[in-house]
Amino acid sequence: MSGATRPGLRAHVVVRRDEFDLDVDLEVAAGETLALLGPNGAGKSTIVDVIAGLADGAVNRSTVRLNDRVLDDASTGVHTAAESRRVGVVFQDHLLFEHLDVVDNVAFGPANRGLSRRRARAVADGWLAALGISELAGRRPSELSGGQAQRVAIARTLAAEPEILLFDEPLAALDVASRVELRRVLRQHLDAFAGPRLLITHDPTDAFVLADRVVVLEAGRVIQVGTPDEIRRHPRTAYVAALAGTNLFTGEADGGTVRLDDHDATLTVAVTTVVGPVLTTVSPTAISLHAERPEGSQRNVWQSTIDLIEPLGDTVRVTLGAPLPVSIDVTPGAVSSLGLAAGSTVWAAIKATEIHVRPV
Amino acid sequence: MSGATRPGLRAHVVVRRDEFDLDVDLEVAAGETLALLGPNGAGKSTIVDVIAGLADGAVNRSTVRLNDRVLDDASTGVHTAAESRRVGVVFQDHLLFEHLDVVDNVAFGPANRGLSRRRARAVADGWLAALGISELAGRRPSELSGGQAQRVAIARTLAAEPEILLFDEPLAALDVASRVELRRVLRQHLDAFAGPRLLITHDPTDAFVLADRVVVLEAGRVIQVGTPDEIRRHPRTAYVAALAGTNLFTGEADGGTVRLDDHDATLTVAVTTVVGPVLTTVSPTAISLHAERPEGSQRNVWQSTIDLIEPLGDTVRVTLGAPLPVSIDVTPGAVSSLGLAAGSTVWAAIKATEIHVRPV
Amino acid sequence: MTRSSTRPPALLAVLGAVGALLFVLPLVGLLEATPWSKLADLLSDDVVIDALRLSLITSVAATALATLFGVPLAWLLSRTRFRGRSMLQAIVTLPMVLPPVVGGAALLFALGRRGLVGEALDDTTGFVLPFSIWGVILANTFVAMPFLVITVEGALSNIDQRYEGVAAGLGASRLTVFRRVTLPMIAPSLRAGMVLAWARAFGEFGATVTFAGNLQGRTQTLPLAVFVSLDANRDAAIAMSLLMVTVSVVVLVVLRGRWWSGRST
Amino acid sequence: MTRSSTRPPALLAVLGAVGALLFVLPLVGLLEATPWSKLADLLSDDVVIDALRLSLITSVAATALATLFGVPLAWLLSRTRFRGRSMLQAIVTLPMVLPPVVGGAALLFALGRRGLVGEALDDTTGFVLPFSIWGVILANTFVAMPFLVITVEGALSNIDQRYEGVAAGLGASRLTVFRRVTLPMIAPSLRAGMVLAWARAFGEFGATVTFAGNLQGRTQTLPLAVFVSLDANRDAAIAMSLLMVTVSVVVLVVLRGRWWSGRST
Amino acid sequence: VLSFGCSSDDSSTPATEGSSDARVSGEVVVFAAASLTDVFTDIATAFERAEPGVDVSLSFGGSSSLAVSVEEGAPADVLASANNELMQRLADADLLAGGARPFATNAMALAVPIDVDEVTSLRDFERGDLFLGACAAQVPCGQYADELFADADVDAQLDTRAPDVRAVVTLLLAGELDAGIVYTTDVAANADRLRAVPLDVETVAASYPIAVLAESPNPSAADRFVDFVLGDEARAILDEAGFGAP
Ligand SMILES: Nc1ncnc2c1ncn2[C@@H]1O[C@H](COP(=O)(O)OP(=O)(O)OP(=O)(O)O)[C@@H](O)[C@H]1O
Ligand SMILES: Nc1ncnc2c1ncn2[C@@H]1O[C@H](COP(=O)(O)OP(=O)(O)OP(=O)(O)O)[C@@H](O)[C@H]1O
Ligand code: MOO
Ligand SMILES: [Mg+2]
Ligand SMILES: [Mg+2]
Repeated sequence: MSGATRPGLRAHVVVRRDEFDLDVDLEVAAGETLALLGPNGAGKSTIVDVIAGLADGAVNRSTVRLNDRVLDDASTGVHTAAESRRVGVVFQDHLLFEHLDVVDNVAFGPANRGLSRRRARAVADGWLAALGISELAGRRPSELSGGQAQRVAIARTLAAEPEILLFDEPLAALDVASRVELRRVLRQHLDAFAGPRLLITHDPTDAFVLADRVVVLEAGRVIQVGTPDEIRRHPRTAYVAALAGTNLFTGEADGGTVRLDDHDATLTVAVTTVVGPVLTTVSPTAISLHAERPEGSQRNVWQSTIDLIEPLGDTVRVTLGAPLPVSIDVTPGAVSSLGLAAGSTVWAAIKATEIHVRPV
Repeated sequence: MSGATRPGLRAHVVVRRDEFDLDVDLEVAAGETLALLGPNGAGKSTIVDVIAGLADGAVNRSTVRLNDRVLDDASTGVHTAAESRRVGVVFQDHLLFEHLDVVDNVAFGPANRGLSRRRARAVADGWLAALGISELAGRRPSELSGGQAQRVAIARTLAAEPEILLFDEPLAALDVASRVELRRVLRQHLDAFAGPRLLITHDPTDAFVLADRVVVLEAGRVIQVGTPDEIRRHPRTAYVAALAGTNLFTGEADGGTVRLDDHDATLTVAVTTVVGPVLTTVSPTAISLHAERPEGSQRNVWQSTIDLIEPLGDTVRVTLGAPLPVSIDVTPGAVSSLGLAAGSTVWAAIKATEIHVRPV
Repeated sequence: MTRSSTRPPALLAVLGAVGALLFVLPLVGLLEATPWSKLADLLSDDVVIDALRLSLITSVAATALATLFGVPLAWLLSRTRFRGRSMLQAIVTLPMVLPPVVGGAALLFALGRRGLVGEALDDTTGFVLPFSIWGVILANTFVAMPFLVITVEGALSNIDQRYEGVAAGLGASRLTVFRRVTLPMIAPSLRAGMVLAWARAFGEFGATVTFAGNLQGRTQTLPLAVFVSLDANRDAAIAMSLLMVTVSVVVLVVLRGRWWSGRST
Repeated sequence: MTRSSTRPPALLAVLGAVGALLFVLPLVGLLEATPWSKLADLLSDDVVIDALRLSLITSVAATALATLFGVPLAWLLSRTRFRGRSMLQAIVTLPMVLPPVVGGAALLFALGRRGLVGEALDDTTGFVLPFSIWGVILANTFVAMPFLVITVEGALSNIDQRYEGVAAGLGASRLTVFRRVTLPMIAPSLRAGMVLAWARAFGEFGATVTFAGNLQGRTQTLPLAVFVSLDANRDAAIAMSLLMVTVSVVVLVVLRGRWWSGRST
Repeated sequence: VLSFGCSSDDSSTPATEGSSDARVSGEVVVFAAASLTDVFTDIATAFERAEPGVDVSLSFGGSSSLAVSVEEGAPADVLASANNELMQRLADADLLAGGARPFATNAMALAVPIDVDEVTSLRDFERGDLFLGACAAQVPCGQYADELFADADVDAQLDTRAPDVRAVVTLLLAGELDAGIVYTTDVAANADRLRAVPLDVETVAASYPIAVLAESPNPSAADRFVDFVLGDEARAILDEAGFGAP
């Protein structure tokens, strides 16, 4: 696709296991952060193993290039050992060395570059300070809380000065306050880091805040690629829609109406020029709720029961049940004035102009 | 506090380790879900160990009553063995038995109740179905993704039919779509479960959706207790405010102004009757951003630089730097029309009436 | 994670190869000294057949006994606290340290017909341990059990005990935890310990000859037959030694294929 | 997680206690047979002092050699794939299976003055292994090394190999991974293996007497001294056996206090 | 020259008395010194031919192992030892029925591997450049060796003093020792690889005692077996293996 000399990661990851088949093309330019999103079991961690050179050779048929080096080539059988790859990984489950204290865990990478013990520890101290965990320096990994361990793992990887950074859910174990803080720290380091960056996460905020580009994976295949904004605006599957906080349905458009595929519902839409299979998206803020059948301009009005009420900071997300499971964001005030509760009956309405329709 | 016969959990958890001192009173009624929130290292997992009977006896000085049984009594030295406590725990790191497949992991608890192997497996199959993971029945834990493993762990605990449920970050490893789904499943089981429920989480959504009451822990001490709504509305520390998505500052009120403690700023407020130390909260939607110094009724106006821009679904959260680090929610439209970007300079404004002041 | 294509570091390869030579060279020496032409004759002797049968039976029985009593003992040593525990841990190595003949004598002092316990046993039940196949099995168990106990105890100290806590939380009694969680978790080490114990029992000589005698067909195991032949018929001794090595290698290679295929990361 | 206040299950306690008896009873028997009044005299003999010194030196040296060569060998066996690997794994148990006297003879075939390698060694360097302290150390290493190799190999197969992957990702060469990650992770098993090896070397008799001979002050270790005394001076033999047991128990209890205090969870 | 005669000369049971009539039957368990393995196997076969009702079970071991076994109540009928002192210890403990009787002697030999011609006399045991071995002073074959050296006035520079003669033989066969003091029977049994260097001093002779055990389960058959060992047919077998008459 691109010139062979363009620095960055170019990987064709192919892993065939009995019940799981992974085939993904990835390209991450130097200085770019690519977020890899996908549901549990999509194959994200497997991709990390392949790039890091830790995948089981028996099922791995991948080709990986990093900058000007061929790390793996399935056709020629080339395989670079993990220690020569300069691939830095922060794993989901930390994998800190239990027999070393925190500072020695972080000094492990620097020491491998030939630094003396003292110098390597000094470097490690610097990274601990950068991540705000200097006071943990003398602890053993078993004496750390989940989040503390995660930070140490990040420091350890950064200290090894890799050519590419892979993060496998680096923020998963962090509390909400630390998360905001650490996301900022991470961003600084990502920005300061000249090589390609690959970030695996479940949290769309992480992806949207930290990534230049997002790749969405499902069941071993790429299902959507784009900037965070494109992904959010034009989700292509229910999973991506859920990620983006949008309601998405597939259906058949027929000049002004869309008959939805999986639900017993037909929506009236503003677009009359599209015919055939479409993706239909509705923002959670574009749906209104009413105690009585609403009068007015809304073309789509139906009655439903409330499945779930989730307070989300300053808004409350209401999820309706059949016939059309949609998520709706309302104000806490609306919840009390309408007397909304799980199981209660409400009327919902969408203006035709608020329904986005895209042919597929 | 309450009658000795009232069913539920009453625990006075006391653990003294070298660098960590935990002293917490917890009460969870039968049928109540208590969420335990707190930053990393607050002692949440330690509390789980104590209630489950797995804490190191050398540092544990706790007293725990469950329904009509005294599980531990530090004064009399009573200690009930873990297997007789009927305390069900889902741990942060799953701890699935690697030598058993998924269905046998889940059947482990039923088998301990004396069921035959066949019956225990049938019960386990039921739980796998209830959690939507029937297709994983034959897998080994090492063949599961992080989220899959987490679900199996939940099924295993529920299948053991405990008298109390403890969840230590049960949803931490789940993707966003599964999380919504599983939160619902969890809620069903929590609601169906007659005993007390204790939920440890970092995610305020989990707490606010699932819990009847919230206890916030910091550094081994309870710092706030209340319904999710009370906590959200009246956060008492910066950590709780961050949880609730609110800006919180402490300061000295002086009849119409509040001089903030940790920041070089004084706010004009509408309340003139309060004098002395106060908690000041401002909703992120109550702060407006402007390219030029705004004219108008706002009494608090200042210039700042943007530290961070985080798109959150349909809103964008902007965090400002000095002099007053606040989070502000704006529309994506505002971001582009004002040309907001990290590092750019903006004017911020708050109406005096939007600032809530509570004496402490 | 397998990294199949990389070479082992030179230092490890060299040291390891020297280590391997220490085992391979004596074997080659043994093979060189073997009277190949007479081998079939020497090994088809009744004495050899009897001894081989007895060796197989007693070494397997000793391994079973060592497992039956040794695993619980290892568990007690690693999971409970009692006075004299570290003393007992040290005493477990007794049969390794004691010269086998002295070990056999000590067994006689304790369990012989005139021994501390053996006398009572004889008086009450008429059962006499020494100089019978039971004596061989007991002597073999005595020398083999330390290997099992120490291997298993080490494994018990190494596993993540939180899994045992989880199992207890799921209502498992300590015995159930032991059976269904602890044992499976230490399975690879248990197998290793059993192999060590079996090999030691199979090769046991000194304690057996003293405690159980050396009667063909009754208590004469292969190592005793080798010992007897050393004086009079050296070729037969070497042939039988080779037989022992072969049996042991075959058993271990087969076990490894069957049993150990399951062990993984 | 410690659950200190609960009782062990009865079944385990009973089986474990029976297991413990198998070690304790012979020790009691030995103590009963000990000539306490003459003990001081018997043990202050030059022969005993010499033998004890030699035993300590050679058993420690053998443990060191077994570790130096055995750990890399165990690593090769568990972390690399090569032809004949499972054969070599089985051959490692050779010294356990072979009656020690035959083991000593096999060593002679290989490394004796007229042996496969020993002859060349003698011709080129004039260095002769048998009849010297080096011969004792070699014989001890030969019988002791399997314990170390097998224990360490088992531990290597048990640890989570992803940690080695992480270390490699941090730029550590395979040797560094081995030194700084693998070795520390298997430390408890390595210690157990070293203890087993030491105990076996300390008690070794058969291979030594055949390969290295038996000369007071030069090659006579405690087990040889015991054996020599068995005929003529049984009291001395028992006294020395008791000395061996005492030394071993003291060494192991002290080691456990120092070394093994670090092992946890 | 004194030989370690067993404290024999017991009055009882002349060898030939009443052997022909009374049929004996059952099993006779014979504990015998390892150095007797070949001859006792042959003698037992011959005895079973002569006494078809009797089944001889042989258990060979080092003399000290055997003595301990007997002291601890081994259910044996007969003990044939290579060591008079051990036999005496058992007699003192009243473990023998009627005392021990010598049935064979064994002379000491200076054995060398057949390809070694450097050793021509006991004198060569003073050379430091040869590898030389004998038994330990605490066991009979070592005591005899020491007497031999004393008689020849040789200050032997030994490289090993083995706890039993077997170790010396093994080392000779492996070519590790250039010369060693062993029993004549050891040289005879390994005539293809060892030869005896003629000695210019009279060699000491070891004496082998045999006895019925006090707790013999089958004393009549045991007596019969001991008589047989002392008889002519057994003598011929012992002669052939190099054992001298008592
Ligand atoms: N060692 C293994 N053997 C067989 N299957 C495996 C193994 N490891 C993972 N899998 C399977 O491969 C698929 C991909 O797993 P992977 O860990 O890459 O998912 P993931 O996207 O990282 O999920 P998560 O978000 O839950 O961590 C899953 O279906 C999983 O069950
Ligand atoms: N075994 C231990 N020895 C010493 N200190 C420990 C040990 N385990 C945990 N700690 C310390 O105890 C404190 C509480 O830890 P705990 O695991 O209970 O925190 P937590 O609230 O669960 O945090 P997280 O949200 O990160 O899981 C922390 O400071 C931690 O470092
Ligand atoms: O025949 Mo012996 O008693 O082994 O020297
Ligand atoms: Mg993953
Ligand atoms: Mg925790």
